[in-house]
Order: sequence, then C-alpha cells, then structure tokens
Amino acid sequence: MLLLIEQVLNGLQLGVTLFLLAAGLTLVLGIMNLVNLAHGSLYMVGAFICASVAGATGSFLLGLVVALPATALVGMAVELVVLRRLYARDHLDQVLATFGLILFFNELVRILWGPRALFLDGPSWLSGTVEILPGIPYPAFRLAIIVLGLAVALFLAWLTTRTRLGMLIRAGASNREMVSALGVDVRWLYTLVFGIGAMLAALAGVMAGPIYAVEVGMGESILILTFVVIVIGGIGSIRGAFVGSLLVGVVDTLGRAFLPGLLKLFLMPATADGVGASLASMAIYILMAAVLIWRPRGLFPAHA
Amino acid sequence: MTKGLLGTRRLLGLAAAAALLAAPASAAEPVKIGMITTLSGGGSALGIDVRDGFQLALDEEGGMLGGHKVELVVEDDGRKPDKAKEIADRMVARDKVQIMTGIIWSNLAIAVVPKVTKDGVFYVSPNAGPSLLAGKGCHRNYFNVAWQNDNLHEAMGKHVKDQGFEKLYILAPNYPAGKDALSGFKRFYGDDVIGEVYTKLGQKDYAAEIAALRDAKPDAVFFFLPGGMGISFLKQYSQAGLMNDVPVFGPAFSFDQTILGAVGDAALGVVNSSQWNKDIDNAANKAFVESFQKAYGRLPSLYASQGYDAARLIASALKAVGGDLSKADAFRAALKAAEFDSVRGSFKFGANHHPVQDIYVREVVKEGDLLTNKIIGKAFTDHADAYAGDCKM
Amino acid sequence: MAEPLLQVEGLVKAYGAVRACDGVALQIAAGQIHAVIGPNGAGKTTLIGVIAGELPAEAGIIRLAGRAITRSPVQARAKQGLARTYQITSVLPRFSALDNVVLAALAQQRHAFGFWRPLRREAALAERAAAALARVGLEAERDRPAATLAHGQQRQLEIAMALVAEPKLLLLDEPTAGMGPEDSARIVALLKALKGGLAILLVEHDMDAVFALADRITVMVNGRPIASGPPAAIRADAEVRRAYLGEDAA
Amino acid sequence: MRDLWPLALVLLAALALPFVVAGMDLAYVVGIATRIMIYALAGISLNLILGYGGMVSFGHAAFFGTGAYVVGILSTHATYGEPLTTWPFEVGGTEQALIAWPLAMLAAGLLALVIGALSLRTAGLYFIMITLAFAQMIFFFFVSLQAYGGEDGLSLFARSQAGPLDLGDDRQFYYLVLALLALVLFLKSRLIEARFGRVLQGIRDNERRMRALGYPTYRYKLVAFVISGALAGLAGALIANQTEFVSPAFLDWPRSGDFIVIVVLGGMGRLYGPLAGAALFLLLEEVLAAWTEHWMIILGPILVLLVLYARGGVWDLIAGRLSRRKAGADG
Repeated sequence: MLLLIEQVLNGLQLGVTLFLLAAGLTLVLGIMNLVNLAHGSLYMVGAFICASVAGATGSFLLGLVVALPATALVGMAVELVVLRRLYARDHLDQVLATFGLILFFNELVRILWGPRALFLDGPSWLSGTVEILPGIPYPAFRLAIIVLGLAVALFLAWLTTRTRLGMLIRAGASNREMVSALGVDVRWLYTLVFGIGAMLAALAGVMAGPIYAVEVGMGESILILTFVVIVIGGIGSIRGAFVGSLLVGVVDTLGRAFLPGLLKLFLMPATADGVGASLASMAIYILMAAVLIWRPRGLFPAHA
Repeated sequence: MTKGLLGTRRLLGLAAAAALLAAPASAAEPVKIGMITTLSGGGSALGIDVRDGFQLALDEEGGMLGGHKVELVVEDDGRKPDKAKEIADRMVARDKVQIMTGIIWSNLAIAVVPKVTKDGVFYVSPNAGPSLLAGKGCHRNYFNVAWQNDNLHEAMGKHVKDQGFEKLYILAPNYPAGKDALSGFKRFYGDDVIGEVYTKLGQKDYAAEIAALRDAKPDAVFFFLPGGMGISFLKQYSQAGLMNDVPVFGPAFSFDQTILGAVGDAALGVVNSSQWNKDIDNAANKAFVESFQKAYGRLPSLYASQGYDAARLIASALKAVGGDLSKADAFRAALKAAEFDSVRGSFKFGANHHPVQDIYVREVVKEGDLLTNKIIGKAFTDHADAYAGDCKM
Repeated sequence: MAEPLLQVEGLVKAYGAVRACDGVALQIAAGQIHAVIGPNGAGKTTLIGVIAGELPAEAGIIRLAGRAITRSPVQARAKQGLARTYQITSVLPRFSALDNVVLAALAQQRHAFGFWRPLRREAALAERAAAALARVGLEAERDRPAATLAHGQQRQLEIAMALVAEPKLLLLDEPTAGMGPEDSARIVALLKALKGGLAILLVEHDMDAVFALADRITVMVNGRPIASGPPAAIRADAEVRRAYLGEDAA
Repeated sequence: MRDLWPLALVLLAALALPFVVAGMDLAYVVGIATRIMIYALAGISLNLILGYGGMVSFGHAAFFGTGAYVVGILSTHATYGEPLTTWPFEVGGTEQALIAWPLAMLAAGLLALVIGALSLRTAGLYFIMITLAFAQMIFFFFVSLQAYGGEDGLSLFARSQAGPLDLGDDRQFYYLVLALLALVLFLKSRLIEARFGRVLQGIRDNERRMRALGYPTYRYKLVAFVISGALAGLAGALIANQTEFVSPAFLDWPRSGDFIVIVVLGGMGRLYGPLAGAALFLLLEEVLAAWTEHWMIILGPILVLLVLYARGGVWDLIAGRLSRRKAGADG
C-alpha cells in the first residue's frame, strides 16, 4: 500500500515535469496555432545553459537565473527570424521548418558543448531525502519539482484569466483584428508569448537536468510524450495540459511499476517480464487512443 | 578526410584508376581502410573516441601502420543501419577497401559485417560484439578486438558473487543487449536474484523502478543502462539516498570517461568492470594515455583504447605480410596471432576471433577535480566468451 | 395543404448562454420559396447550418419529406435531397468550374470509389454538369479554375453545384451578399427561373429580392420567429415593421 | 505529349544506368539509385495522402518499417525452417517475393486501417501529433520484439526469391525496383484522375464543401490512408531486401520526417515530385555528410529556407527561375 502511494507520487512528479514542457507548447499551439517541434530543443538549450553556468560557478540557482531569460531570448530570436513567418502557413510548413530547427539546434549544441553529456546537479540543500510517510524517504529535489510545477500551473491560470496580458493573449487567439484595434502590436504580443513558452521549456529542462541526463537529443523523446499529453488534454488548454500531464505521468509510472507483477499472475515469469515491459512502454499510447475514441478533441478542447 | 559521393575529381580519378586496375596491387600502394562509425547524433561521443584512438595510432607512425602507408576513409553512419550498409557497399565497390572497422552498435554490425566479410573484406570490430557474430554467425575474416558484449557483465556477476552478496536486484533495458547483459551476469552469479526488471529503451525517469527496488530490500544492485539512461539512473539512485545503503554495480559503459563527467559525484565509489583502464601498468598503455591526452586534450576513454588497439592489431598484421593483402591467409593468420603490444597487456584471440583477456574490477575515484577509475582487482584472468562453442569456422 | 417538404419544430441551438435558435418552427411546401429575414445576429445562418446538419440541434425536430433527419450527418441529408450554398462562397478553388459541378453530380452516385477510369471521361456526368452550368449562365467559364472566377460567378457556380444534384430543397445563405446591383439582378432572375421546380429556403438581406421571390416569409429576431406569412401580410405586420422593417422605412 | 519527354529521358537514363556504370568502379551507384527509388516509392505513398489528400501524417515510417519486418520475419522462419505458428494449422515462413511482398503490403495496410480509423477522427494539429505518437508506439513494439532481434534487428539470410530473377544480383534487383516504381507511378496516375482521386483532391481543397455535397469524407480519407500505408509497406519490403536487414531504426520518428521532406522537396501533389525529392534529399545528405560531420547544421536551415522561400518544391523553384528569365528576355 505504501508502495502504491509512493508510485502514485512518482507518477505525479513525472506528470508535473511533463506539464512544464506541455504548458509552453500548448500556449504556443493554442494562441498562435503553431506546431513547434523545436520546443524540445529549447528544453535542451535551457538545460545546457544552466549546466554550463552551474559548472562554472558551482551554483545551480545562478544557472537557473541565467538559463531562463537566456533561453527566452533564444526562443524570441527564433520566433523573430523564422517562426513569425509561419503563423499564416499551414501545419505542414510548420512541421517541416521546425523539424529543420531541431536538426540545427542539436548540431549547434554539439558543436558548442561537444558530444559528451554534461553534468548538472541540484542545489545541495535539496540533495537529501524527506520522509513524507513513515518508511518512504522521498528525494527532496523531486518534491521541489512537484511544488514548482503546481506553482507554475497556478501562475499560468492567473496569467491567462486575471491579467491584461492574459486577456490580450486570449483575445489574440480568437481575434487578431480586435487586438490590433486596441493599439497592441500583435506581432510583439506573439513574440512575448513565445518567449514565455521558451522560458517554460527552459524551466522544464533545468529542473529535469539534475534528474535526467543533460545530453544532445534530450528534447525529442520527451517532446513526443508531451504531444501525447496535449492530444489527451486538448490543444491550447492549460487545464487540459495539466490534467493530461498528470494522467500520462501516473499511467506510465504505474504501468512500469505494476504491469509485470500483475501479468505474473497469469503468465510465466520470464514471459511476464518481457510482455509487461512492452505493454508498459505502450501504455500511454493506448491511453491516448482510448481518450481519442471517447473525445476526439481531447478532454478540454479550448476552441470549438 | 571523408569522401563524398559526388566529388567529381574523385570520380574522374577513379575512372582513370579503373584503367590501371588490371595491374596487381603492388605493396607500395597504400592499404585502404574503411571506418564506418557514428559521428553525428546520439552516441557520437563513442564513435568520435574510436576514431580518435585509431587516428592516434596512425599519426604516431606518420600515416603508416606496421610500416605501410595507409589511407583511412572515415564515414558517419548516423546510427542508421541502412546507411551503414550503403556506406559499406560503397567502400567495398568504389574505394576498394580491404579492411574495415569502426562500427559502434551491435545492430549496425549485424547489418554490415556478414555481407562485407562474405565479400572477402577483413573486419576488425573496435566495439560492437553481438553474440550472433561470436557464435553462430562467426566468420574467419571477422575479428573483435574489444570484447564479446557479455564479457563485462559476466565479470560483474562473478565479482558480486565473490563478494558474498546474496539478494541481488538487476535491471536493464528491454532490448536484446539488455537481455544478454542480465543473462551474462547470471551466468556467473547464478539465477537466484530477487528482482529482474526490464525498462523502456531510452527511458529517463526511474522513480518507479527505484521505489520498487527499495521495497524489495536487496543488498546489491546490478544495472546495465548505456548512455543517457545510465546517467539518469545513477543520479536518481543517488538522490533517492540509496547509494550508501545498497551498493550498485555495473559494466564500464556507465562509468567511462565519456560519461563520468555527466554523472558527477553520484558515481563516486561505484565498482564496475572493464577490460581496460588508464592505470593498467604497461609501457604501451602509459604511452597511449600520454599521447592521447597530448593530441586531444582529454583523458582517453575505453572506446579510444579500443580504437587504438584495433589500429595496432592491424599494424602488426600488415607488418607480417609486408603490406600485401593479396596474401589473405597470411594476413588472417597474423591477425589471429595478435602479436602487438595491447594497451591491456596480455591479449590473445580465441577460436572465434574474440578476445581472451583479463577483466578488471575498477572503482570510481576522484583525481583532483576529475572523476576517473582506479583498478582494485581482477574478476577474470584470460576470460573467453560463452559463444565460442557455437562458432563453426 | 399536403404534407410539407420541410418541417421544423421547436428547434434550439445555443452557443454557451446565447441561444442562436430558440424554438424555431418552419414549414416549406414543395416548390415554394421561403425567405427568412431578420437583423444581423438573428440566427438565420445558424438555422441553415442546423437544417443542413453542420451544427447539431439541441432540441427540436427536422423532417424532410416526412422523414426525421434531426440526427443524420451532413452527407446523409445531402443524399436525401438537401443542398446548400454558403454565406461566404465555398467552392473547390483549384478545380475548374465544370469539375466543381462534376464532383457535385458524382456525389449523387452510390459511391465514388473508382480507381481506374479518368473522371473527365465520364461523359454522362460531364453532360449533366455542363447543363447545370448552362442553367446558371456559366457555360463560357467551364474550364476556368474556380479561384479565378469573379465573386458573382462563384455564387452562380455554387448554385449550379446545388442544382446538379436535383435537390428537393435548396438552402441559400445570402446568395447576393457582396454583389453589385447587376450581379444581384442576375441571381434574382436565376432564382425566379428555378421557381416551382424545387423548394428553396432563402436567407437574404436584400428586401427587394426577398419580396420579388418569396412565397412565404419568416421574420427572425434574436433567434425567435416573430412572424410568418405571405409577403403582403409581412409587409403589413405592425410588429415586423417596428422590430425590423420600420427602421429601414424610416 | 510534350510534357512526357523529360520523363521518357529519365526512364531511358534509368534503364541504361547499370550498363553505363558496369565497366567502371561505379557499380555501387546502382545500389544508391535503388535506395533512391525505394525512398521515392515511400514518398509517393505519403504524397497520396499528404499532397492529394491534405493529411499531414507524421508517422509514415511505421508502415514502411512494418513492411520491412514482414519480409524479415518470414525470411527468418524460412531460413531456419521454423513454422510461424502451429495453431490452428502450421504456417511456415517464406522467401518468395510473390507471397512475402503482398503480405507486407497487407500488414502495413491493416495497420494503417487501425491507426487511420482512430487518427482520422481528428484533423489538423491533432492528426499530426497522433500519427507521430502511434508510430512511436509501433517503434517501441518492435524494439521489445525479442524473438526477432528487438533493437538489434534481423539480418536476412538472402534477398527474396522472385521466379527466374536472381535478386541477389544488384542489377536485377535494381530493374525489379524500377519496374515496380514505374508500375506504381502508372497506377497512381490513373488513380488521381479517376473518381476516387478527384474526390480526394476535392476533400483536400474544401472538406466542408465536399461533406455538404454528400460525400462521406471520412471513408474516402481512410481508404486513401490505407492505400498509402500499403504502398509504404511495399517500399519497406524493398528496403529490407536492399539492405538485407531490418531493424526498428526503420520506424524511428526522424524517418517519418525524412519522408515528409522528400515529398515537400519534390513538390506536394505532383505525381513525379517524390522522385526528385528522394534523389535530391539523399544526395544532399551524402554531399553534406562528406563535407562535414556537422552536416545537420546545414541541412536544418536548408529545410527552413525551403519552407520559407520554395513552397512548391524544387520543381517550382526551377520552373519559376526559368519563366522569370524568359519573362526578362521578353521584356
């Protein structure tokens, strides 16, 4: 039972990490109607910048403070130079161009930082474990991720519903002309939103750095998971991204943790290990298919 | 250094060369060696080290191996099997390479090696050693200078058994090399483990596995998670506070010089197995470590040592036949004899052309600020792989 | 009166809190032109969307020739004899005028899973399509891509696409929208010529056109029909004058 | 008829190629040309739904790889004489192209039926992401398919057998691929002009209109998706023979990206576009890779520029240049 609670917590934590990435992506998808495969590249850039700064200064927090605005700038530069020209284009153009950007960023990072993975560790005061329940020591850094992720979710909810910027963002999504008429330059609004998305991606990368490997290509596998999250949650919906992330995190974690054991009740142990591991790796896709059959536009479709 | 498909000049040169082809290759002509390795994309650190190690041996002799001029053609396979296959076809047909080497990954080796060896090319593997090529699919023109894939896992199994650990929890990715790794481990440890877990290939988050592992209360953990997977696992294992309670063991792949920097202090003190380390005490190794550092400004990795040994092995055989590869049988015999000073010290080939070598037990230590390995013992002396019996050459 | 061709009862369609259609009832007899008028936002286009099946109704019943089609998908309604044009012209821009109509004619066949014989060699379809083009006066433009046709011509093309299916009921959403007087007059003449052959539900802002064409008129305000009757009665209706026409008259 | 002469020229060149290079050390060129044609075939299959149907599938590698695996698995069973299944009756493997290749198309087509039936419930962005995700799922399925090599893949003992042909001979294999490519192109040239093809293009241009006309568009799109999947399966069966090897790397998602690049590079919705696209893409990769190991840093921006400035593919780019030059001369 305790193990189940711990595994659910693990699932939530994975979900929150995914949410950090999915939130930025869904913001850009929903508002600019732009599919940005290179979102994973920004995640990677954020992690690499943080790792370099932390490596040079020994301070994770300093790395975080540098990486967020730096990645936002990189993102805004990409928006200005390339993506801005793609808003009016169809999704195919966007897929193709941002596919090209992935190749570019992966290679650029490899030239700048070399082919080897980088080292990044969290701050020392988060290095220990916290006993959340008797007998379950939980890594403090993972708890920090959960807290941070929830804070970001609340912040985004506040930003989009309670602020002038949020109002402009929502208006911009449905009515470019109206926002223009209000005297706001939509182009800069979009650049700004993209910067926020890039910053969220960098935050995800920085927080993932101490847990996962900081290496070239780290953005792609997680990007596909993020797509699954967004398909489940509904494009453009922060709420959907949040629920979708947690669902995917929990299903993936519980699948890995318990499927092989469950199958051992019916199958030979060796077969159960193999089949269980295979099924677990496909669990989230099956979840996605199920949601699609039930709700083709995701759980919380943002636009009718 | 690399050759393109459309180099017009080259095509013209080839057309001219074609006219001369009737004449037998004289010993004065450079020996052509084709290297297919991974230089871009994921895992390119390994390919780059193999290439640099090989190139170092070449540079030390001033562009020669065993006293004979060598032309090295390097191409990037991008870790795609069909691309590797195409490059191999081209190297055989166009460049007329007589010796090939370089492939890092087992799946690419399986795609390329059987075909090129059938075509009469000698293949010297600096890394990939799948069981197929050591057993059923062995070939007289195929030599593996590094290992059979299971070697290091077997060594760890023996070491862990010798240390008296009784409740073992073992994990590896759910793919053939992962299964081979765990069965290799169990071959010398025994089948009695309390947990055997297969994870998703490329998985990043191991929270679920680590929680289950803690729950099972093992007294030691063995894992095989190459590349980024191992980095992630070790970091998370350490963060979970388990490093001091339950020691982990693994093969050298996750504790190599290419990776240690990224794992950080989490790896400190971990015991792992390897057939090479920079502190193996022999003249060849000392010279290699020193000149590699001088040439490239970094410590050599396991893979660099394998690339270097591959070149040195080829050099010894070229010397034996005077650079004349038309004496295929003599060349093969010279390769088999392996009369070169391996950086590993004693080295010889078994009947299936795979190494019979010592496997060491190392510990991750800190030298100044730099994480590296120190040999603390020997798991095997003159260890041969388990598949040699299946090989009918 | 015989059973009406189209019968709509208690139709409701809401967008959030706004009820675009709120209890709409309509009856159209075969061969009649029934106009729906009303101020902007009265729910006229929504009504057409719901009848055509592009928007789901929340309540109410739609019957076509006695059969309830309230839950049928768009393409099924089309096969039962419903055709429509759009407020914003909707043709296949890369196809020639003739091919647009050919595809419309082909839609009436049981299926279009032909993989071998080129469509343009199917003479029967081409003949029907050419005839429909001729009816709307576009025979000279048959080989021009639809995207290059003038706005008024695209409207005519849409009507041809609807006609070739020989529908029982044609839903026309502002067929003269955005047209100059000359083009408008041509459309009105065209619709007049069609009169009697099929029933038409016409949403239109041009009152001259409405009163020239319609057999019956329904006035909608805020999603509700406030009056329905022959043109003369509507013209005389005080409530209508106050709510809608009055503003025009003043 | 005037438009046909470049095609005839290309065909003639293709027919002559193995003879031209036979005398030289260029025999490997035949292998490269074969690979280009196979990728062109995959591009043609994707072009059917992407260029003619407007469906942006980002998971086409799944069908390509499935086709390859069917050939690989059947061949392995035939080589080792182990039956595929013993229940309800014994079914053995085969090396016969006439059996294995259609089965590869069938399997890929069935997979496309399942994935398509689910994915086509959505459109636009959802469709892109869902096809990508499903393809990734199939990728993981083959990675964990222990019995057939998993991530390591499967080596074929030999190429398939096709009657009197010896496919092990690169030249004969080349001609067979050429013939299949020509056949598929011919069938597709019929299909896109026939009822089905025209309806498909109508759906691409204006799906809402087509529905209002009475077309059950979902059904047409699904059939196109299945045909496309089956053709990709054929391309996969050929690549398995070409490399004599199959592995999950054939299904990894960047390969789906490569296929899209091939289609767009050649010009979407052009019958012969994928031919030009495949040749250009593979050769570009070769040239850049020969130049620098950091070739992707050049290829990436090339793709971006292609999207921004050469929307219609190289075809239009060349045609545009020519017509502009002509216009300049006239003025």
